[in-house]
Amino acid sequence: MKVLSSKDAIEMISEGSILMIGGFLGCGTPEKLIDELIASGKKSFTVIANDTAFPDKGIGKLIVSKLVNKVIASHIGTNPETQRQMIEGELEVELVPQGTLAERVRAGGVGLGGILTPTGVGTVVEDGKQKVVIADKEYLLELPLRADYALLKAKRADYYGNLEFSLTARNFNPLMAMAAENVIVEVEEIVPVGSIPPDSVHIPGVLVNYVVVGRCE
Amino acid sequence: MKVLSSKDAIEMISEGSILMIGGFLGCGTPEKLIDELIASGKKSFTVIANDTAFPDKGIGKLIVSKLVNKVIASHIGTNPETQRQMIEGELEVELVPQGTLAERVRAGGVGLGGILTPTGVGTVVEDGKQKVVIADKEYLLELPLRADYALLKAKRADYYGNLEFSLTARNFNPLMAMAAENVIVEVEEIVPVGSIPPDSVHIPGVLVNYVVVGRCE
Amino acid sequence: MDAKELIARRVAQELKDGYLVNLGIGIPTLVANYIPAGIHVYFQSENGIIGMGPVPESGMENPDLTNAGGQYVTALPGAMAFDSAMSFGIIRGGHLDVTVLGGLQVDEKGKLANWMIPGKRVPGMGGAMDLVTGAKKVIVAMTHTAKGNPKIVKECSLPLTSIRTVDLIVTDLAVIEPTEEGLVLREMAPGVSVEEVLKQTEASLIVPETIPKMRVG
Amino acid sequence: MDAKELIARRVAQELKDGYLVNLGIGIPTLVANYIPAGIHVYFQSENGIIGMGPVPESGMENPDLTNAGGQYVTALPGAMAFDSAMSFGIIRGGHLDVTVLGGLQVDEKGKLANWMIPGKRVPGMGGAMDLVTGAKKVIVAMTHTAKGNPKIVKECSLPLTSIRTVDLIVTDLAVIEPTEEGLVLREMAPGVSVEEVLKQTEASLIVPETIPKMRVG
Repeated sequence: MKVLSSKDAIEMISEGSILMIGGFLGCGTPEKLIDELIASGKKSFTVIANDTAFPDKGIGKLIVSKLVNKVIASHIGTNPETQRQMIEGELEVELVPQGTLAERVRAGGVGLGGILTPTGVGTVVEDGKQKVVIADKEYLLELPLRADYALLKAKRADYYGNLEFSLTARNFNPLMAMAAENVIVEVEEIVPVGSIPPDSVHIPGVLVNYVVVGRCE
Repeated sequence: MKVLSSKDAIEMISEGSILMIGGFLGCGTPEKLIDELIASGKKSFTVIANDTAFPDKGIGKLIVSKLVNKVIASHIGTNPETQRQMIEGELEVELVPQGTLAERVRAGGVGLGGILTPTGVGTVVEDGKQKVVIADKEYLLELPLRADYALLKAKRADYYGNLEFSLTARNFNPLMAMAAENVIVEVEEIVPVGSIPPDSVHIPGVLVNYVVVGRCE
Repeated sequence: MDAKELIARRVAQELKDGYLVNLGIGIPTLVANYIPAGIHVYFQSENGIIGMGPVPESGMENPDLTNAGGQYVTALPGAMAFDSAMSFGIIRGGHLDVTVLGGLQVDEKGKLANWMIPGKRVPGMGGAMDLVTGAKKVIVAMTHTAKGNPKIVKECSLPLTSIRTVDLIVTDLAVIEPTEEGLVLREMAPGVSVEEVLKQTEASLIVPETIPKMRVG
Repeated sequence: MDAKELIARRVAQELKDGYLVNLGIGIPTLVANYIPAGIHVYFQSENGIIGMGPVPESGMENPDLTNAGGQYVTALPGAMAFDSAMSFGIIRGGHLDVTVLGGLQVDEKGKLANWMIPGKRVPGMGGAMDLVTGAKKVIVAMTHTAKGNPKIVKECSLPLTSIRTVDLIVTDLAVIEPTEEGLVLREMAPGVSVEEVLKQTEASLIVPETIPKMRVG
């Protein structure tokens, strides 16, 4: 794990990469990294996230700034700009049921080739997907998702990069920490090793590549 | 959640049921429930667990007492009695790679119809299993596991049944808490609601049916 | 009593002590205000918490603690936070006792459409498909008609949320239960006649000889 | 230096700063004693911990803290505990830098058999199949022969652990690397001749012109 400024962290990211971004309607989204990404002027990203938040918050700001070519999310209803760009053909949107999205990200992180779920069977979600019948019940085969970079938000990290999340700001963050080639985490503070008890660490530091301090830089 | 004596908890269990039992070589296994089950004289169980521990510890005692007809586990090497019964044809043993066992129990708990894994491809583990090819790579389709009862060990529960596990005694326990019809948990103490902070609860009390206090009854 | 309160009060009668409940946005959210006395239910919010409490007083908001609508909430003593895979593991694994959702249409077979209006409103399914597919009991809480048009129809013209038959439909006019034989008119709102319900319903209804008044606690 | 120490010392040279490492039972366990100076590696034990420390002093054992062999261990500052799905998610998801395992046989294609001897010893595969299939680098640490019989063979007669080619074989006689062209003799133990290695090896070996001495730190 290496501690970086948000500027240096965003510096590493190539245009057009696939980004996983943590957060649920902005709660648990790394706002400082988002702002830095917008400031960088890089674009053409694919974003995998639960939602596109609001026009003035979290991932919503990336959409408004037109940095995103494609979104894979479960919900875009709180951001009219996402809908507008989608309807105008400026933005490709793949809608995925939220539980399936969580399992697909998890599958990408834990090395599964796919998972079988009944969610989406008999709906538009099944279009183009393989179906598997087990004990007379139909399931959709859903494939793993992985990203080039995960941009995450945690409450705090220790000097090893061990992460602790807080309340509903946890959401997709720990899942994404396992599913990206490069994991960049914005934290509120860095604490000495041993400060977070072993049973309270949510993601081990060995999975974290870079930590950016979001509040007191 | 209801607090019971170990005797009343074991009373509920029918002979021949499928039991998931937490623990890794005895660490994180509910010893009091195991002893009570042996005392009950009930038998013909199917046991799903990581291993069969040692002859004088944890699940090993159930094997020695000949209460088990079938074991689904990743490892039986530390218990010579398991091997003896298997070779003599007294005990059926299904060996499952440990990571696959964890995913199968998890799948049973979270409603997946199955998962695809490369583990076991090209080995004896693939016998009788469906293979799925995705992007030219072969995977085994592994099916979920569920049980009638989960016999688990946690460090402590609050009055709602919220569970907190400790260190490596966690292992399969939280996964099994989601994959059984009836969840019976042996804890060292019961603490007031609110004593375990929201981010430290590992399994919510609403998934726990019965709690048995293992130390100070 | 206005239509929304009537619906919410009636739905609340379906909740039992110890239930784990997920309330959708809109009318379903109001159900929390009418929990019958002496009953303790646990509210899950799919963004990652069980034990969600009411909106905090001004100045007491925690940016890491929001509901599935992105609003600040509180956590009650005994609450538990978790990631999105665990949250939907609870939902999809059959651990959620009741989900209450709004509806755009329900058809004669009890199938629900509630997540999009093609060409008009495509917010994404969020967790709706997982909730309807995975919960033990699905209750649809909605007004009986929209702009004078029936929402209980012969066949859904809008995209389905799931092929799973919902368990109960509660509207401002009636309580309707989907059964093998068809939709059964179970209860009538105060002051509403069978004729009026039939007139406002496109689907065929099975009308028993006696139909009690809606139980609103 | 005895054979086991030699092997362990040589394997330790493969470890780099920041690596996440899993050591199997037997010779691999010894590797922890010879980590090169100035290098910090993290040890994972598949029963659910990263940051495992040495065996505790007598009287300091914690029943909730054991290694994958069931022995009491300690946790270093910055350690993290997790459940079995997370533990194998780390292993199977490609997050483990190195796994060091014992071997019964390795064949000319670099495939490993290390988990059972049919009709004789059937301990179960435990985590071995997951480790060999999922780790970034697989090192087999074993004596070159067993009771005078070569363990590096033309084709494994024992059941395979995985179809994945291992990355390095370290024995008391040599370091051998499986490549596309075959097994390459990379290093020789002190005082061992090429002739002796060839004699003790059933598989064909590719013998480069110069073969350095084994690096043992």
